[in-house]
Amino acid sequence: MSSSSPVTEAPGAIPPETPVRGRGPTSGSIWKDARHQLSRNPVFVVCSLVVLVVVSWALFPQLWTSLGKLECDININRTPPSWFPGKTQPGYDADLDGYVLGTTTLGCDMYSQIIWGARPSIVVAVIVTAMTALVGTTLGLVAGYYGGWVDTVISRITDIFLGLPFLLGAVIFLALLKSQSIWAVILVLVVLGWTQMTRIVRGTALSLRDQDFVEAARAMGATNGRIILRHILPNALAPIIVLCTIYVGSFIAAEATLTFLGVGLKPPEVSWGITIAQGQDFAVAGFPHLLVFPCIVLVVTVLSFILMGDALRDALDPKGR
Amino acid sequence: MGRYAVRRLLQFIPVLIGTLFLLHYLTTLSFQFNGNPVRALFGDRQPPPETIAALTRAFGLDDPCLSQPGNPCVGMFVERVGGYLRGDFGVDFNLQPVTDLITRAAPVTLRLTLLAIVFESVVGILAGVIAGLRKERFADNLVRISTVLVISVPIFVVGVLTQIIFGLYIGNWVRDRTESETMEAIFSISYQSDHPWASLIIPSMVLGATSLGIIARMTRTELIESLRSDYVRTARAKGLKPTRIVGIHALRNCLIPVVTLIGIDIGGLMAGALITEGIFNIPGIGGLVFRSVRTGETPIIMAVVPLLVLVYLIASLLVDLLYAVLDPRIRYE
Amino acid sequence: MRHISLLGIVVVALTPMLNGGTLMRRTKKWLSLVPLTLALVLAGCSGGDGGDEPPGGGEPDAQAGGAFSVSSSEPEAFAPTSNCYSSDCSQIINLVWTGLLQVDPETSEQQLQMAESIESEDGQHWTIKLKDGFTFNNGEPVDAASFVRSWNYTAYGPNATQLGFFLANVEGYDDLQGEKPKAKELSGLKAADDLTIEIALTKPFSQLPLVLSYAPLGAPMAQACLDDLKACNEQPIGNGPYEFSEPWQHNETITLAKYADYADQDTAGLADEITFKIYADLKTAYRDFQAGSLDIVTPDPSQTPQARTAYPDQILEVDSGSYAYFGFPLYEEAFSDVRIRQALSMAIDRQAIIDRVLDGRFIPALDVISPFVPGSREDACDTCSYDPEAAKALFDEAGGIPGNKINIWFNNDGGHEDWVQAMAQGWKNDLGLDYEFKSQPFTPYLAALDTRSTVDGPYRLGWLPDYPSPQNYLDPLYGAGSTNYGDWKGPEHDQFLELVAEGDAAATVEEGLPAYQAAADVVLDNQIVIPLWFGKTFIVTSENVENVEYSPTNQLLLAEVGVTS
Amino acid sequence: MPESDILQAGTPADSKAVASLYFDTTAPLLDVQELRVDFQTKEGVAHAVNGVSFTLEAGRTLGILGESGCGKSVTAQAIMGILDSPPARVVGGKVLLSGVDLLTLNEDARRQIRANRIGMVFQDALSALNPVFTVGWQLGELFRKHRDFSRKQAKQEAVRLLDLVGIPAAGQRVDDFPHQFSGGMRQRVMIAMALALDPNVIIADEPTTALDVTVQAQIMKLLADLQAERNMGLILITHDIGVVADVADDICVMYAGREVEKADVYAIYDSPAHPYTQALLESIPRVDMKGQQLASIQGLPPNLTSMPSGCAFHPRCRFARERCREDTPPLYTVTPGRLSACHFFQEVLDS
Repeated sequence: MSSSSPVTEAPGAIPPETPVRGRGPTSGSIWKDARHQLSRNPVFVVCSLVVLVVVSWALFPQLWTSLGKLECDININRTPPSWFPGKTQPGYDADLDGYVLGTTTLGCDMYSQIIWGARPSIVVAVIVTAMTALVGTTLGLVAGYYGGWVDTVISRITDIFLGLPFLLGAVIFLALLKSQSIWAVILVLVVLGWTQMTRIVRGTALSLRDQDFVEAARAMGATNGRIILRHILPNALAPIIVLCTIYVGSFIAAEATLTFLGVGLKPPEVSWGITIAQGQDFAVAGFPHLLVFPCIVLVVTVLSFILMGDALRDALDPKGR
Repeated sequence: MGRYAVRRLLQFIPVLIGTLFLLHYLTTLSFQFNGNPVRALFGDRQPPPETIAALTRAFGLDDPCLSQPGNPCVGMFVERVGGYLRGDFGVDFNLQPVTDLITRAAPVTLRLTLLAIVFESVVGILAGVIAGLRKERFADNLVRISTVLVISVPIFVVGVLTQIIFGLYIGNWVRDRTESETMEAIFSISYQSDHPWASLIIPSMVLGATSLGIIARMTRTELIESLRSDYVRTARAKGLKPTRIVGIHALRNCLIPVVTLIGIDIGGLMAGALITEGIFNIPGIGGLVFRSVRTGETPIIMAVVPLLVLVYLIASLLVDLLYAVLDPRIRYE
Repeated sequence: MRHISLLGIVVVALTPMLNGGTLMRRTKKWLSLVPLTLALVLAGCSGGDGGDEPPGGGEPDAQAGGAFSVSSSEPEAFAPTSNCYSSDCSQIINLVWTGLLQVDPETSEQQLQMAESIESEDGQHWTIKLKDGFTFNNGEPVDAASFVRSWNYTAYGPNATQLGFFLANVEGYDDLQGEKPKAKELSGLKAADDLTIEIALTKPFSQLPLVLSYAPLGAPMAQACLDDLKACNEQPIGNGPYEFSEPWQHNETITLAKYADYADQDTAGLADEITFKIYADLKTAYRDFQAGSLDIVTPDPSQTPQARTAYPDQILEVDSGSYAYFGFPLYEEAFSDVRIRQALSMAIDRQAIIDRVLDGRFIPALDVISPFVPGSREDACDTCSYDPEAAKALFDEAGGIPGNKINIWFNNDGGHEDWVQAMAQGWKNDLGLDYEFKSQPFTPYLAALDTRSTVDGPYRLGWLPDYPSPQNYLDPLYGAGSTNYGDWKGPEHDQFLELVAEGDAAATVEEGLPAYQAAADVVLDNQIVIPLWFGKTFIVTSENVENVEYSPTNQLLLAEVGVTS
Repeated sequence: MPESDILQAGTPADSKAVASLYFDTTAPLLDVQELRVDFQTKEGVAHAVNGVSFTLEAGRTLGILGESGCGKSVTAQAIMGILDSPPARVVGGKVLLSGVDLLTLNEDARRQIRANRIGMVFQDALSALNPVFTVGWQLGELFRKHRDFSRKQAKQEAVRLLDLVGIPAAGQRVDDFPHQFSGGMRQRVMIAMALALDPNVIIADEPTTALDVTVQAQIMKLLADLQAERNMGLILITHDIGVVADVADDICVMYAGREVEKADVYAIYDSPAHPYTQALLESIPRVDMKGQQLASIQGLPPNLTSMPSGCAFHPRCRFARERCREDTPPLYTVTPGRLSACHFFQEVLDS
């Protein structure tokens, strides 16, 4: 688990080596109980609301701001909102109307930049998470269920990618790709991100493979494919879903970090990572609002996803009651 | 266990060769599609072709297959690996042997990693224990929220803020009040080669922050589970002191997955130091690789990254072996 | 981005900085090379703005002794010195080695150092007599052989030195090239006796002394150094006013102390010790400065506003001669209409971008020739001032751009994003033009430019002149040279070439100026490029040091820096 | 309380000696009076133990009988003072050990009572033993922490104890880990651990549940022998009425946190005075009733947070009438020393 990489880390709440406890066949009641428990968990409710709001920014930014994606005026750049505490640098102390969060390095409205920036950040995180889950689950199930040489090959390949330090790997891949579109970032994050999911699902599949209900299905002549899909997968689903919520959060942070390193998304795309990366140099040299607002949004969003994952895990873990 | 270790060690070979080839192919493709990085050394102006040729040759980038897009240059790869076996890892664009660069950078990164591991383990486990013992109370919530916070705030923000707060504000305050060079080094802005440990303390805290959060959360979860376990109840029935029950009986069991996590983290920390090293001007491995990626100094990428993979592999092997030591129920055949 | 100027070369090394570096990061010093053409082009180039520095020559009134520290980047190499190409590196070479001659910072006259005389009858055969009594740090005498040794090493192809081609006009150079060269030594180079060097060139070249004044090229090499280059690289053996007091601490520090046996008291340094602290990121260096552990620092551009507020009296800001512009792919139909090019130029609010995004570290370009050199004018470009209405009118008149969208090309590892975006945003606001960034690292970017067909939109380039002549802002950029990436050709181009040639043929620079200016007008009238701005260097000094000066050739004069108690 | 103060002052090594000064040897060995334990749950307060009283004399064995969830284990843990609180809380009653009320002692004093005076054998020895330490270490720990023995001495003691409980080759097995023992052997280790410091009382909580029948008998015999040999009081908690029959002197039947019948073992087996006891007895397979339908108790134990009104057993009771729904039956004295919490105990006796 690499400390530098937000992606490999945050999910570390569930360590790769943690043996996943085999559960009996999933009954509807686990999910029903979980739903019941979650709906009464204030943390989960608040976090879901945050996520909903952010997702609505990503889907319908126009609902939240009347300004276009890049309506900027560099003559008022880096100006903090009038209510913002602290001393302002001379020349940047204009008393702006209508800029509740001030302006960015390039003189765009910080508020609308944050709204518009949600889409790439969320799109990257969601697509990468989905792809990672797909690839990781498939390989993990196959490796864990079949074992033998299939497992060995998949595990060794996993080792190669796990051993590649996440950030360095991303920097290398993105530098070599030389394209820095949103798709390149997604591709690289998936290429480097599938390993953990694979290991965890493999562990689950491994522990489920020899359980009685699987043996029973096998005895009744079910094909391997059917056993994997109908018996193993449903039982592995809970940890996968929990991991996914954590992944979404950490991929949002990963996008920001890559952008900071200069290998992530690029203007004129608007993303939180770009806003933070563009603002952070100046932020620590006298323009704190450039960092404060986008960071708060980023942190609250990531936090919401991770806490949601936590709550989900607690709800799905029968031992936690 | 010996045979198990040997088998695992043997499995390193395909993984390492795989890593090397992956990197080789990526850098080859980059050369083929992006052009000769030597050219960029001279910027806008076109130097005489023989100069480019001489430099390209000196850097070992003169293989004709590099001008055939898509060609994986297997011959070149074999040659390279052969060179590695002879201890020849090539030179960088300043004609410095890559081995020199690594021997200079590795100890620094190693120190940083060590400090980070000590920091994240001690503080992380402590925070996790406090949270676990005070489940759902203030201390627990504080630890939970703050650990998620360090996980979710981008490391570069944490790093720069730490540098400014500790290095500049607190640092200036300290410098006004102490003559102690060690204290000054601890609160210095950047790495001081005269104080190779002290000046790495604060950077190591930044580096370890993310893992600290994970370790704390994991310790907490494991401890809560452990405290509910039968053997802790037995320990209580044995009339042991609470400190002993938690510190020996419960914690010893929780530590198994936590140690795993820390072990796997070693590899990640060494490379993950990239951003921390950049912020605190620490001349370590992360910066070296980052530079080489930017300039296209293939020999550095090709030597350092597999090295990091190797560190990761060794760390995870050690962890697995340690696992067996910590948990007597596990046996490796 | 590190702009590193070699004689005739702008080496833009890829940024070692984490955050992609920043525009014109290391533009501050022209190398010692600059003098080269100073003299070439003239005598009267009173330089850029030397400002009101103390009267020239000897020692200023700063006191001797003490120690100070300077921020630096990791140098490339010291053995051989000819692998040293960054300005930070040659800054150190200037202190540790003394070459044959230097160009006086104030008077721009050649000052002989190691050389007793440098003479040639025909400009092709040169005889250099050396002064006696100079020694290397290890006691070896600085003799003719030490220079010959250095240049032979530099020129030898397989040694792959960065500066080897500077000696391309020495007889026998070609025999030293290739994978298996025919010879190991330049046939045109001879140590006639201990103190006499004879150089034979392939053709007359009157500026040879100036080339040799470039420290990394002109530094002699001790035999002990050649015997063990590796050791010499770590603990260089020089002959200059300072020497390494401890081996090179890579990526950490380089500490220089005064060389006790330095024979020339006129050029000896003031401070006892100079420490170069090596940073990968300028931002850290500036914070170290804030914490009081550095004396001379170049802040990151983002730190400029804060530095201006915090240290208003400790800032040194000097024109650097660097020049930023956008070129047009003239082979593209969309940019073939001059009105489009003019409209784009006029829709850039240069002053606003400089003030708001670049923190006043540049001056708007109203000419393609920097005010740093003679011949620059303040009203050469009519279409380089911000005039959104006129721009829009012109743009519409020309029928706009097909698809109403352009691709903007620049390298993304030089910290150009912000201002390029500000510029592009201006186009969008004023011309309604959509844009997309085609940014990539420097290597593929140059490769794309080299094809002269891939790039399909305005492309960013920067220029750091090799010598302060208007000619250097013209011919290498639009001439038959290599950076005419836009493939400018046709009658106007021919006219341009003729005018430059006319200027080159003039007897003096002054006489050539009208021709150069006319050539510049051809460029501007046709808006072959969009001139953006000229750079300034910006350093902050602590109260611990005094007499921190730039030479008119834009070099920090470290040997003259004094330390206040 | 003076006792507790002095107990507190004692060091681990001499605590037993100090504490014993204040123990009244004439008082009953263990006298539990009206013990009440509540659990705080999300659904509300659960009264897990609802006024349990019993007395245990030295050398005697008390069997506590009941279905799972009836409060047996909670009672035992409340006596030991090892309940998790929260959620559990002792809300009333006394636990007198030789006259000293344990519930009023401070935590440190209680801690020293454990193992020194009351030992406990747990149900599932595999999970009750710490998996990562050797059994020798876990046994020795008692001596090292309570008696200040050296590691070497402690190990010798551990070997002696293992030998005592009948583990073959004790000298070698002492360095084995719990998972390396068979189920029966593990349970012997548990017993050794409970015995280690020579306690006056041993509480065995379902000591044989997870074992097969032959091993069960061995373990019960071991417990009985040791108890007789050392004249200890033994509390045997079980849901299996067959297990206690041979060993126990007295039986206390619990239902829904209350004792419903208390009597000596012969009386109970002879003629139960409570319908629940009766039902329990009927549910054991007996050789002499081979071929007949085996009776089982209808329904489930009640939810502790919403106890039925009146007699908690009435929804499952075949003798239940209107009165049972309204009046909570007190403990009627059936015969001297024999108690039953049933309004209609006579009817039950007669049936």
